[in-house]
Amino acid sequence: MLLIPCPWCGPREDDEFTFGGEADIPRPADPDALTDEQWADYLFMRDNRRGRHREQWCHTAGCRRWFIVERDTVTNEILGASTYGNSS
Amino acid sequence: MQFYSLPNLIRRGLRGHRDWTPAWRKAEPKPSYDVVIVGAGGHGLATAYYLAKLHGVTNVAVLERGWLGGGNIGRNTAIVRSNYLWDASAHIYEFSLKLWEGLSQELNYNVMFSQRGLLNIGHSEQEMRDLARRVGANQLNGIDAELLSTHEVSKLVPILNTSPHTRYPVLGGTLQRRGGVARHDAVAWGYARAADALGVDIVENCEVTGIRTANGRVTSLETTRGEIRAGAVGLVVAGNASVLASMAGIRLPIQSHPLQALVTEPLKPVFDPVVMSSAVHVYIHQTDRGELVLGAGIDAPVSYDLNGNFRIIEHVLAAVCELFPIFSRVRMLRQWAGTVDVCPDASPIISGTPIKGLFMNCGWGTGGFKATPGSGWVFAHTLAHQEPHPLNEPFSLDRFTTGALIDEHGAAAVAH
Amino acid sequence: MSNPIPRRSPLGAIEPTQPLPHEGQLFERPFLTHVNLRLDPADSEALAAIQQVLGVRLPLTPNTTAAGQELLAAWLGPDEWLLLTEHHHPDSLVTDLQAALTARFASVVDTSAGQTVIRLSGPSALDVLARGCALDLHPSVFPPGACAQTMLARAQALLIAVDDTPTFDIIVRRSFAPYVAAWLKDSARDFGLRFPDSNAT
Amino acid sequence: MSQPFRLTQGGRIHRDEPLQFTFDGRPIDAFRGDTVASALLANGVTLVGRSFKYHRPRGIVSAGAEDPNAFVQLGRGARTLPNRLATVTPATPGLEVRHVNAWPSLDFDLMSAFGLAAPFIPAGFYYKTLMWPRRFWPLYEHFLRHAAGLGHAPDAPDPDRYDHVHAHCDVLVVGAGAAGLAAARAAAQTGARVIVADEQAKFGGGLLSTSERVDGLPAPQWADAATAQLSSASDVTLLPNTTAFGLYESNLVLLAERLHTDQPDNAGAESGARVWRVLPRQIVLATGAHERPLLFANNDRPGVMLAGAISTYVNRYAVVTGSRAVLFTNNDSAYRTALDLVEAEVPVAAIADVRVDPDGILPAQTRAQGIPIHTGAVVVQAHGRGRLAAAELCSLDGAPLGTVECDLLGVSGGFAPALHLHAQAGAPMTWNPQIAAFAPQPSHDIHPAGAVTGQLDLASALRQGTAAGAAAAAAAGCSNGHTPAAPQAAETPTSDLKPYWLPPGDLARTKPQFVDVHEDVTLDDLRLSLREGFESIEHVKRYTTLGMGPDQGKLANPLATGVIAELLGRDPASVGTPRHRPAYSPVSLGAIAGRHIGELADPVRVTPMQDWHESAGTRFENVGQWRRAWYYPHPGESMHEAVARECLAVRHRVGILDYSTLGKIEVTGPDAGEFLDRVYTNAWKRLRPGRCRYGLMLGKDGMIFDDGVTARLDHQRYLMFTSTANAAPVLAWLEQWLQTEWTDLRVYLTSVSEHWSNIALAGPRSREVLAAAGTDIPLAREDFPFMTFREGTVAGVPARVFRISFSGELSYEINVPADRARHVWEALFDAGRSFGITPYGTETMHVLRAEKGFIIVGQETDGSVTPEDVGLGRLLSRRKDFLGKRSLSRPDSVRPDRKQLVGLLTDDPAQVLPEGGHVVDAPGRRRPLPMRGHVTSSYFSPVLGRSIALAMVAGGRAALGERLYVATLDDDRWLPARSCHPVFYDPQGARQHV
Ligand SMILES: Cc1cc2nc3c(=O)[nH]c(=O)nc-3n(C[C@H](O)[C@H](O)[C@H](O)COP(=O)(O)OP(=O)(O)OC[C@H]3O[C@@H](n4cnc5c(N)ncnc54)[C@H](O)[C@@H]3O)c2cc1C
Ligand SMILES: NC(=O)c1ccc[n+]([C@@H]2O[C@H](COP(=O)([O-])OP(=O)(O)OC[C@H]3O[C@@H](n4cnc5c(N)ncnc54)[C@H](O)[C@@H]3O)[C@@H](O)[C@H]2O)c1
Ligand SMILES: Cc1cc2nc3c(=O)[nH]c(=O)nc-3n(C[C@H](O)[C@H](O)[C@H](O)COP(=O)(O)O)c2cc1C
Ligand SMILES: [Zn+2]
Repeated sequence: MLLIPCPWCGPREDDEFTFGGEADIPRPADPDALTDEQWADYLFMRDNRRGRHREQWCHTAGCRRWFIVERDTVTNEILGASTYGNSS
Repeated sequence: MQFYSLPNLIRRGLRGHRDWTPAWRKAEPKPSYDVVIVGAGGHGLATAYYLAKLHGVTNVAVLERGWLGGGNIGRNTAIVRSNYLWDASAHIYEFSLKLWEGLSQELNYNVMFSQRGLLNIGHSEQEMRDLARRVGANQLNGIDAELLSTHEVSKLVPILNTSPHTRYPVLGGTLQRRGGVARHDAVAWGYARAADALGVDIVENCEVTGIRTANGRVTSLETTRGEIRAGAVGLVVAGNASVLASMAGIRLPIQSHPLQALVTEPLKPVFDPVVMSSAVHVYIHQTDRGELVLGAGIDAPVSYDLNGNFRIIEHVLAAVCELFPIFSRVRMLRQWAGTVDVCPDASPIISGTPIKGLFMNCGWGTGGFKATPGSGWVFAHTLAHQEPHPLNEPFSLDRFTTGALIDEHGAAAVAH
Repeated sequence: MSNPIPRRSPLGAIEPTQPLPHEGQLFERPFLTHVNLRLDPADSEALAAIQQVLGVRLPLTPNTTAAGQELLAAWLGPDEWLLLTEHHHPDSLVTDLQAALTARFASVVDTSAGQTVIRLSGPSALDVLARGCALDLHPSVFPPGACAQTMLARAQALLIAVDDTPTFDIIVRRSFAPYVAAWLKDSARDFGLRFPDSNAT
Repeated sequence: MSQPFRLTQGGRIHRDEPLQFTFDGRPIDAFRGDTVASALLANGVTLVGRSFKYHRPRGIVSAGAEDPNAFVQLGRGARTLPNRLATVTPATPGLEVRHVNAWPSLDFDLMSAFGLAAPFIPAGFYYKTLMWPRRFWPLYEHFLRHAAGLGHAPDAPDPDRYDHVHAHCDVLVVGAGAAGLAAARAAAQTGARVIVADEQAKFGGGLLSTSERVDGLPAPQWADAATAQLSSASDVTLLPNTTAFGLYESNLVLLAERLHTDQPDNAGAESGARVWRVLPRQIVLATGAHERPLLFANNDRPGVMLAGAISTYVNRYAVVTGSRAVLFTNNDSAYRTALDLVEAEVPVAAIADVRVDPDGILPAQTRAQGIPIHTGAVVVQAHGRGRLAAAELCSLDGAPLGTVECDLLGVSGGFAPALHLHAQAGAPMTWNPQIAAFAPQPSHDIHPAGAVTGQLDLASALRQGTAAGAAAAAAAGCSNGHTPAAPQAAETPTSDLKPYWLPPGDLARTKPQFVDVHEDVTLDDLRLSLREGFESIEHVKRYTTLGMGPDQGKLANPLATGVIAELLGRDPASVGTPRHRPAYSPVSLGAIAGRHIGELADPVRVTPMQDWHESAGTRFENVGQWRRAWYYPHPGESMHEAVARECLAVRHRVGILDYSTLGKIEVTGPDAGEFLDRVYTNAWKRLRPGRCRYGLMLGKDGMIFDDGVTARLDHQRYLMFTSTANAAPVLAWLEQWLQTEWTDLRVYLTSVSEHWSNIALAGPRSREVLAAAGTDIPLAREDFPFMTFREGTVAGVPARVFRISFSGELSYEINVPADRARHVWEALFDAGRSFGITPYGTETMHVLRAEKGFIIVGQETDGSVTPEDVGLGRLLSRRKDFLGKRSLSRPDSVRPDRKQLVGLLTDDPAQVLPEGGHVVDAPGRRRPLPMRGHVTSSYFSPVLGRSIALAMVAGGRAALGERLYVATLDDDRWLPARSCHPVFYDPQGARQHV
């Protein structure tokens, strides 16, 4: 069981949250300008890193905010959490 | 290779079993191989075996970072079936199932493949529609499949709670009689022994730490036991697929998650078939030792941790106690997890890569045990000919570019 | 403002129910006004305007409430609050707030019919909740005035610590209310809690 | 006295509370405070079970949770408990205890024939044989299955109740022996919130079975006093009968508390259990140590016990477990047992000590009692058949030292820390050569104390416990400035243990020497495993099943590490132990499920009209957690008849549908239109207030994700409807875009799904019914045209009325606050009576929409379907970007032979196609037979008087009218049909515009 540190509500059990996958995969500004390969990269390809992993979480059963957590995917140790700039 | 048989067992038994020899050699890595397979799980070992057996490629090494069979092959719920929805999957899983049917004899190793039937139960109108669609597709693909009424389900597994008054009543099911389970560890050991006998070097405690390329072609592997040159490399490392691929600068459409399972104490036999319900995330069977083996769902976050989230176990066991009320007083003995490599379409990748000579076999996620023989067979073909067999052609990496996904979420359910 | 059509709570109460059945230790508080308010907490003019209407300052500290004479404001998120009152009719509260926020980026939505309040009170309230709520509700951590959105058994709920009896208000969505009530009753049964028949039953 | 092995005095049993239970039908006298095991031993019962594989006779070995043999079946029927340990089960009146693994009886077990075949069925024999003839495997397997297994599952549903509790504390103390009690005291006096859990019914652990003293009191008395003191402290929770079975990340500790274990009316030992999920700030691990067995031939004979257990039975239960004892040890602790036996007047015939020169105080005291001590000596073999009769001794170099008659053989191979929880959490452990076992390393929030650290004496346990309790409290932020003094006990200097793993030379090779008594894994099995290359401890485990039994090798694994190390000539630290996993002791599935079964299995979500539906005799359908009205049969009506009646009512008159489960989201803000433009495939900014539009939402992959109508409430507000199942996913999806990508958009989303109930009134007379129910909304066609909405009142209740239609008829979807929805429903129903209003459910809704060719997300679509595929390409805006758009131009998305939505008309109009049935060009027996697609929806259409179906068919749209066949699950039946345009009824859409 992970204790996810919601930047607003503090640490809560992970069943209050939705996992949103890898962070920092912005939607391309002009998708039409991309090749199929580049688009596939955006859609599907992931680092899936062993170790430090930046990822999105939403405090679904709480404040409904999305935020970023940094976590070690081997030990599950939480290394930090941050908010999305304008969303607060 | 020492032949395994009852007379031999008795003969050696009379001499105190002193003259059995290792099932496979503890090979030292050579500097160079024609083909190097990374990962001594079921798929990797099967690949090596078929390479040597069917394609005459015997200068082969299988590199394993830990002890052979310690990955998902050693921690899965051992369910074997072929009742997948889409043609591409149906064909490869059915091909695999046929190989299972003669595997013990082929390997001279009893993998205890037990076709005790596999029952999928449905709990909603939509689920019954989906099950009917799948049974229909299976039948036209030549796979045995039957649609069952609630009553027939109940006759097959009388201890199942088929009362209409439960929260999610059983509305019916499907049965694949040729489905069942196998003794998972034996599969790894059997393939290892047979591959070894054909000259394959199985190198344990040898972790691959880097992949070297030149001119767009793979040349060698860096390992904890030195550099090993390779004509071709097959990465068959399940949950660690992305890690290995990244060593060659390749990103994969894969996320790794813990998938959990548990066993209970042994009981006298209470039911025979494997029972699966994707709606309430239960799959359960009773092993020959008498324990109930249960699978659970995957943890949502990406993780390589081998414990898993206990809450998933709570949910699964609540569903189990609803479905099998008499199991409430049976006790959980042990719980564990494995790292599964999940593709967006719940189908595997058996494919070449942008790097010449480098091939991937991964993405089997929650359900690759059953594919072990077939996957090894087609991957051996792919490595030997440097191009896919028709059976694995649809499972190429570029389907993610073209969009030709093979979405098996329905049939793959959560797992197995 | 009077409304001729009686309202029905998800737990079976029918208006009018004066006085609210405040006896017992587990009961529904039906027909309160619930308004969901969204605005930018950096918009100090909006905050001031709201304070004008409500007589309370919106709590900006996460997981706290602010109680005024007639109304309680609970923090739901950095730009989201629940206003809870038995003194204002939803329509008028919404209208007043919308008027106060004209031309500002804000949202005022009546959710009164979509949720209800279940009150749990008594020395064993903590024990009852502990069976399905993972939060530490010990008064040293969750004193009166604290609130939290969380899971209660298999439903989402907003918990508000009301007093140090202890008393909790549990706010749940309408369609989950029967489940939560049944769950609470089943939990409470081991502690001998009293519940009135018509409510939370 | 009927208990020949009960001492006349002493022990912690209540002699004034005698009781009786049965073992295999035979009455057993006991006292309250006994365990089943202690009572059996008091009654002279030494054979309690048969082994798993060879069915050898087995007796009680230990006095605790580590026992490998004492598995019994408790109670019967629904209340039976399989595989419970007699050593931890309290004796209760009337309890029925039975053996588990013998047939026909425990004394005469036919299956013990397996023992004769033992030389030929070593570890892993089944991998090497049973392969021929191939078709015989099911037969072999049948036989194996019936020979395996232990106890029996209950034969009826569990009548007991289970529960979960969440708990938080500063310090959790696991284990309430000397170390745990001392730790709890030290932590509690700082004011910390403390929870103490111990597996046993009484706190005290080893204190309850030792003759030592603490702070001048006999140890058990001190334990009682310490427990009493703790129980009166505030914020201290004491949990006896509670096993900590798992330690997970975030320091989540799972405890299983057995309830009501002492109540006489319970046929079983448990009448329920409670799982505690504890999130402590700090953990004190005071779980003690398990005594390690020793290898010699026939070391599994009943009568061979752990030395410490012998002492426990004497001191705690006043039971002597034999009448003449031999002890075999490699450390000092067995000497305490010798002294205890002497005290209990059981002669100790000999002690074999592996060490050449045991010079501690205890050996000296023992020697002083005149007990013969053989040093540098070992037991090589136990003699006796059903029960131990003698022990054969020899010197370490193999010289015989004679055979000593005895019926009790106490063994002690040293102690292995019970570090299971620590290891589960992956906290570090190291090999401690002093005790020849692994010991836990403290980690920053786990504090080991007492025997678990490898310090085995009482004084150390008290000292370490006190220090650990204080340190844990301080680390949790609790301190009152002073560290309490540790309770005092006499220091007992001991001499070192001498590791002893393998019997010398080739002694007793022909007789089995069990490493894992439960799994019947012998030393020879380990040798075979290593010989065949299964060398890693994990391979040994899997090949031999070492430690895989219900005892999880608590005794076997620490022994195996040493044995394997010696066989391989390696350092035990490099051999390691098999990975530790939850559960430390098994936990019932019911307890883990808690109360999430039966009524509370999963929330049942219902609409405000539920009572009305129920009283109308409705049949319900589960849709996710929702319970929805499916159809409303009249008495005697079949589903088919009811649905036909409902359909016709809507087509010809008027029907009323409870559609409250739809998701509803208010989208507010200056950028709401822009936002909708991005998430829907079609355009929204120019939709005029008061108007509605149908929208399609795609995933990033271009596949249909959800659909529904959205209305523009006013300039800055839209109301979006989502499908029932997608209400939560759509909201989460939208929030994610707003919060993580489009943070510049000024849009708020608020779910109003539950505030507004939705009642659909559909059919040619619906306008009249709505008028009759009373509304201030002008209803004339020009005033309130199709695809618009109006606010007003309906039946006196404020309402938002949408003129949209999922049936193709004139239709109003009336949204009213849920607290008055029931009133509006009834008002509409009353007003509709004279128009023949008919309630209809989801089934009729599905038929009506299929007649119109409207898709249902999740039925026509399955995650692989684009808008073009279902003929909704016109909804794809070319002028703007939207989520998923780019994916629609990938090569596979534009393939001409994609599956497309078509209608199917069977040749036989009465024939309803099977849903899920596959479409082929030509029937045949060839397999695989190429499939063109499948039937997604299929009904009998009452208004058309024939069957209709929707299907996804490859290249179907370009070939409308083609001849196709649909497979049934009956090989020989193929249903011929023709494809057609998927709108079967009113293709011009005239009816909804009236
Ligand atoms: C709990 C659970 C239940 C499951 N149930 C079922 C089921 O019922 N039916 C079913 O069909 N499937 C099931 N599966 C899935 C199935 O186990 C896997 O899909 C399949 O075993 C994966 O293939 P494999 O055996 O080759 O993988 P693995 O056994 O995981 O082999 C991969 C190997 O690669 C090695 N490796 C990794 N990195 C390196 C490196 N850098 N260098 C060298 N070696 C490396 C690993 O150590 C490992 O041994 C289940 C999985 C789990 C976890
Ligand atoms: N003779 C020896 O050399 C020897 C060896 C070991 C212990 N001891 C004696 O034992 C005492 C040491 O005290 P201690 O407190 O370390 O050990 P202990 O054995 O007295 O107490 C350990 C307690 O932990 C409980 N426990 C273990 N695992 C548990 C779990 N998972 N969940 C719940 N409870 C669990 C046990 O029931 C037991 O009561 C001293 O008296 C010492 O002399 C002696
Ligand atoms: C099909 C199957 C059956 C198992 N049965 C048992 C069992 O009877 N006893 C046991 O202790 N473990 C059993 N295990 C679990 C293994 O002991 C082990 O936990 C699992 O393979 C994962 O390895 P790990 O715990 O070393 O990580 C079983 C595992 C599988 C896959
Ligand atoms: Zn939060």
